[in-house]
Amino acid sequence: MVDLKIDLNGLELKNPVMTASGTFGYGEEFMDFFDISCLGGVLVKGTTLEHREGNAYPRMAETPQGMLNAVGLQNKGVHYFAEHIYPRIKDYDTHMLVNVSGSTIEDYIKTAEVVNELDNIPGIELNISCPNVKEGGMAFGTSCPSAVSVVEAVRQVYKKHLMVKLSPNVTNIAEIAAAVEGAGADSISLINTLLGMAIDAKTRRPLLSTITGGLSGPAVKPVALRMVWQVAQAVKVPIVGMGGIMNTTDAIEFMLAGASAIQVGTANFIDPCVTEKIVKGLEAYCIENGFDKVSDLVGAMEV
Amino acid sequence: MVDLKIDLNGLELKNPVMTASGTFGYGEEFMDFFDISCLGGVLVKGTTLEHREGNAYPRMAETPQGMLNAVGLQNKGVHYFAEHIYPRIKDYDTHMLVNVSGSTIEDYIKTAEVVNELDNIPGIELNISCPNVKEGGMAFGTSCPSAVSVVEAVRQVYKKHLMVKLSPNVTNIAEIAAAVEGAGADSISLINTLLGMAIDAKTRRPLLSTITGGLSGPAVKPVALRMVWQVAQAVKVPIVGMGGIMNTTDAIEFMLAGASAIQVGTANFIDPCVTEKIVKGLEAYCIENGFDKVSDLVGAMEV
Amino acid sequence: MKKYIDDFKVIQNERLNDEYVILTLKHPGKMPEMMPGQFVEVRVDNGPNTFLRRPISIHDVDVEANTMKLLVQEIGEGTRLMGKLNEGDICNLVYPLGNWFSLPEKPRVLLVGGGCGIAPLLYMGRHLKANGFKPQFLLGARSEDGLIALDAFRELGEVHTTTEDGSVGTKGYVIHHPVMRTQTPEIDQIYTCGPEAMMKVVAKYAKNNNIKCEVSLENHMACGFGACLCCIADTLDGHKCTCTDGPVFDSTYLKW
Amino acid sequence: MKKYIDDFKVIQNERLNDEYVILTLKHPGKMPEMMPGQFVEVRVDNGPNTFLRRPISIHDVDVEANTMKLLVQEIGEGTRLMGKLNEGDICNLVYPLGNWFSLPEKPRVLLVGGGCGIAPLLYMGRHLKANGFKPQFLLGARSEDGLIALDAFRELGEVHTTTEDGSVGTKGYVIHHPVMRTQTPEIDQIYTCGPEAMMKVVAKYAKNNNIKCEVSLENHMACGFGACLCCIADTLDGHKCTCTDGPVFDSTYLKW
Ligand SMILES: Cc1cc2nc3c(=O)[nH]c(=O)nc-3n(C[C@H](O)[C@H](O)[C@H](O)COP(=O)(O)OP(=O)(O)OC[C@H]3O[C@@H](n4cnc5c(N)ncnc54)[C@H](O)[C@@H]3O)c2cc1C
Ligand SMILES: Cc1cc2nc3c(=O)[nH]c(=O)nc-3n(C[C@H](O)[C@H](O)[C@H](O)COP(=O)(O)OP(=O)(O)OC[C@H]3O[C@@H](n4cnc5c(N)ncnc54)[C@H](O)[C@@H]3O)c2cc1C
Ligand SMILES: Cc1cc2nc3c(=O)[nH]c(=O)nc-3n(C[C@H](O)[C@H](O)[C@H](O)COP(=O)(O)O)c2cc1C
Ligand SMILES: Cc1cc2nc3c(=O)[nH]c(=O)nc-3n(C[C@H](O)[C@H](O)[C@H](O)COP(=O)(O)O)c2cc1C
Ligand code: FES
Ligand code: FES
Repeated sequence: MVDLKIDLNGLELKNPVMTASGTFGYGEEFMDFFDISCLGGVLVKGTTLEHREGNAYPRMAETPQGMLNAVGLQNKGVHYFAEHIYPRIKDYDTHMLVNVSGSTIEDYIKTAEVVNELDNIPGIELNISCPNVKEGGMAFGTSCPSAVSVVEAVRQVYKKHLMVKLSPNVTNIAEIAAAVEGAGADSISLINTLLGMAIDAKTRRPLLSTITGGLSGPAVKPVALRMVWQVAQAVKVPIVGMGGIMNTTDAIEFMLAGASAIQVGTANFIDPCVTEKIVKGLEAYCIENGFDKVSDLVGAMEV
Repeated sequence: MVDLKIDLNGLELKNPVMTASGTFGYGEEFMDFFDISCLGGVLVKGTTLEHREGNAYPRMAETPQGMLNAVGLQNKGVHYFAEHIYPRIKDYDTHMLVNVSGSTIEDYIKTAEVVNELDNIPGIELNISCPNVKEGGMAFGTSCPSAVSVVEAVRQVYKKHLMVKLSPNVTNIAEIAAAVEGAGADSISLINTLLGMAIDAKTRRPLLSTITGGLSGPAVKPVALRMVWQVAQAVKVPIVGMGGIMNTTDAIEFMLAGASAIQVGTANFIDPCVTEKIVKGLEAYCIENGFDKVSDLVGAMEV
Repeated sequence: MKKYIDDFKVIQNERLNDEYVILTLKHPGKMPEMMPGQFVEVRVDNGPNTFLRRPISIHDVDVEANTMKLLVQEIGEGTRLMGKLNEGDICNLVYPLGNWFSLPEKPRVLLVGGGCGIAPLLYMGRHLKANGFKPQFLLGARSEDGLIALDAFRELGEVHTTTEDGSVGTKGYVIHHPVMRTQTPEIDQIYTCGPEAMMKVVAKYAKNNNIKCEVSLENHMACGFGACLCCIADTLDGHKCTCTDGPVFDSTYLKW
Repeated sequence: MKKYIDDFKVIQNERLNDEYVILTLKHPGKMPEMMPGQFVEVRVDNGPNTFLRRPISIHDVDVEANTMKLLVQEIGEGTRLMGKLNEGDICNLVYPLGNWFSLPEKPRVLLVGGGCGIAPLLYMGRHLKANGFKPQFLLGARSEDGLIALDAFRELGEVHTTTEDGSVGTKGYVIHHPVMRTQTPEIDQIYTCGPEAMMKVVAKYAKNNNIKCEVSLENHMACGFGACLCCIADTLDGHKCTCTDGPVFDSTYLKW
């Protein structure tokens, strides 16, 4: 029997497999395909203080082994979430974490305060890295001082697990990770999407209404792996790795690079059962390779 | 008849299609496949002051729609180039530009001085963005002051066309482009490779001897296009775009985003004739779409 | 309606012309219920440029045989690869997705289609006929080549056609066909699917003539089942997902 | 030697076992000269994980028929897709690439191969025979299954075998075979291709016994024709490209 449990700085996960925010709805959309209680955790949609309509159509473009999205944090706001969605999902037998976004520090604080009161939400993922809205927090995530200011402010009011999600659109991700750790993050997740763009050569127009959007999928995996590895050298808090994970092998690569847990995003669109398969695949890998605990894989790359 | 000529700030190109440094040798390797005089230009291998052995094997890993390399500027040094290679390639009927790299500003200056004396080399591409060697210039390309210092220094001694190649591994590429323009660049090329990493889940080892390496190929195209577009808003000097160009359509996308010329890199490995095809493809596109001059495509994206 | 993910087997690939094929796919066991207007998400993973699934309408269903048909127009790499599927190949589907056309309240029904948008109308026609309606079809195309699968439609009701070049049927767009007359229109309900420009004209006609009109949108999709929020349509209630709140919308609900 | 890029047609796919196939490829016209030890770069572009070409040795050449053979071991997605090629399929090659084995100066020649490394030895054996030599082959594998294409080799010379499990031939590695004896060795020249560990042992044996030894390396390659500098081997003269200065090296030239 392999021990799949992961201790994420006090937050205990059944296993390292989580779903990435904005790619798994509130989990409900996937219940027809498999029982999501097999997962280590679910990051629900990016949630803001107020209702947001998001960006105009078109919001997505396919790219080589990846996709661009420009959803722009469409959501009904944290109060609606607390009243209408939370009651539906609060009894799922897995950690439901809320991905919190904002335009101002005030927004972040108020949203976190609301989520702090929801008993069955054991943590938030602070999204300081959304590239798809002018005030989507990406600016916060691209410099140390601003990242520190928002994390410190939320740390004041948020008492449970505080995961902070970093933007890959930076010169030095390790520096920002260390700053965020210093500001009180319990764990660090990365990467959010890379800022990209696509043009239709026939119409000579951009393929997204917002011109630029966020790149995800296997195309970004090498960059994501590198960043996870760099951050792993720079911080002590656990890391949650993501970016292009499509299967068990990819998940293992992130753990070897230093991630204690992983999130699967875009792959959910292509195979809605992929996360369940990865949970089973991790167990099989451990058995084949003689690991008693999946946590032994974390940072186990030999250099 | 379509006019394919491009005026690159005084350097006249037959057409916008060039080959990217480090992916086309000295052009000779491709002569069996097609006559390289059909090209707008050739960027020869990264050249340093001294001979460099480059990194240890293994130096490359395949990734989803891309590849990582860690060649590490293997070359025989600029003096060897001037004596032994230049005589062989100087009469090619296309612009042969030298990609100049260095570890110190002194290196860059001395290398540029040597190339400045070679009559048939009409320009250099200053590589302040190589991620594959500790002192490969990437540090120069990741902050405005250091980028400015190396470009200003080389501008003092180099009298012909000075193209500066930017690193994509930065928070704000437009800022660096503007700084480099201010320091005297005649044109700006981008992107060099994205810093990435690959791990073998079976052996639990990195796939490159250097652990991290440079990502190129279609996977990076959305990021490259976005950066070309951002830089096009920020500078007046012409832009040479690259990153994942595999065919005519890709080349057109870069031109629409604001590139006056393009470079093809990794695609040369898969189809050694690809650049010749793109030259023909651009002409066909212009005819079909009623453009008399290919230069009318530059920045022609409608937003 | 519960969603599934299954490997279907291609049992026929009928090529209609250079651009269109009809695939017949067999379910491995007992096929679940599917409604007209719903679609499937097809996995096409053997090309470097076909990363996401491709949404394709359910063209027809044979409950007895446990098969469904897809009408595919080859417009890019994904649909071209679908067009190359051979008998015996496996085709992985997420299905059935989206909402469906409602049954009409009044008897006189017109189904208006163009391009691959005719795909869901066949299954809807069959459904209407089974429910005692006498559907009429109005199918438009650029020229004769684009008018496909007419015989299948004729089995279900009267078929009107238009072509832009007049090579067959009425010359012009669907809106120019006499069945779309504005004085005392002879129809009570329209279902339409096809190019957006066509649907907009039809919806406007319906509105002006007080005819109920359901349109089926073909927005770009990343997932097809409500997880990504990429496929939104602009409605009176704001952004709605085409893949879960649609693809079928009452035309007056859309901000067109 | 001039390099070409051409579409070949697959005229046979002979499956040897679960792991190995031999593809026979026909040139569209008159095939240029190719030497034993050279390789081709195969384009495999119908998978999301097969971006670059795959280097494969020239296993055999039929000048009359304008065909060449490739022996492919399926170890990953690219080689598996090659294994699925059918008669009539197109296979795009960049070829012929690299240097080649030299002809021996003395008569007693041994060709030592393991795994897919036996591929270039067949063509070299044919070349040797045509030039009046009597090549001997020593082929090693884990077990009987791994010993393939023996009949083709037997047509060209004596074939010795080893298997790790002793299921066929001498039990052990190639180095344990009696033909590799150290007292008064009966060979003047060795050609070897296979797993690096095997080649290193063979090279060491050759060195200790003053036997000339050429090894053929299978380094990872991005281009195959000298443009990328990814495939380097560490030699007495520093880094050399396996694809242009190799794949064949004199074993004493390598820093092994
Ligand atoms: C609910 C729904 C039902 C559909 N039913 C059918 C059907 O029954 N039969 C059928 O042939 N097609 C149908 N489509 C359209 C089909 O999904 C697209 O044609 C297909 O995804 C294109 O994939 P591709 O790889 O061939 O082309 P791509 O290479 O992805 O695209 C080629 C070109 O078509 C454009 N394009 C891509 N997807 C769409 C889209 N969804 N709508 C409009 N333009 C697009 C691209 O921007 C590009 O210019 C349906 C779409 C939806 C959303
Ligand atoms: C000059 C030369 C000649 C060759 N001749 C033959 C031949 O005749 N027949 C044959 O079957 N193979 C030959 N090979 C090896 C062949 O190129 C690889 O097996 C193939 O590229 C693997 O591709 P893949 O997509 O199947 O595997 P991948 O999915 O790319 O890789 C699967 C596994 O194999 C490893 N791998 C990939 N490429 C190589 C390589 N070049 N060497 C060692 N390990 C590798 C990867 O790291 C990975 O662990 C030759 C290689 C070279 C350089
Ligand atoms: C359609 C879509 C919507 C997303 N929405 C959010 C979001 O609301 N908040 C967030 O932090 N990240 C969001 N992301 C980013 C993902 O959570 C993840 O960081 C990224 O997609 C990389 O992982 P992947 O390659 O596995 O998809 C979104 C990604 C996609 C594709
Ligand atoms: C094998 C390899 C070697 C490279 N060497 C250099 C180099 O010496 N100097 C340089 O400026 N860029 C070098 N590059 C980067 C390319 O010139 C180009 O910027 C990058 O590959 C992106 O373009 P592509 O996606 O078309 O390959 C190299 C790239 C590859 C793949
Ligand atoms: S396509 Fe993903 S929500 Fe509709
Ligand atoms: S493989 Fe590119 S130089 Fe050898």
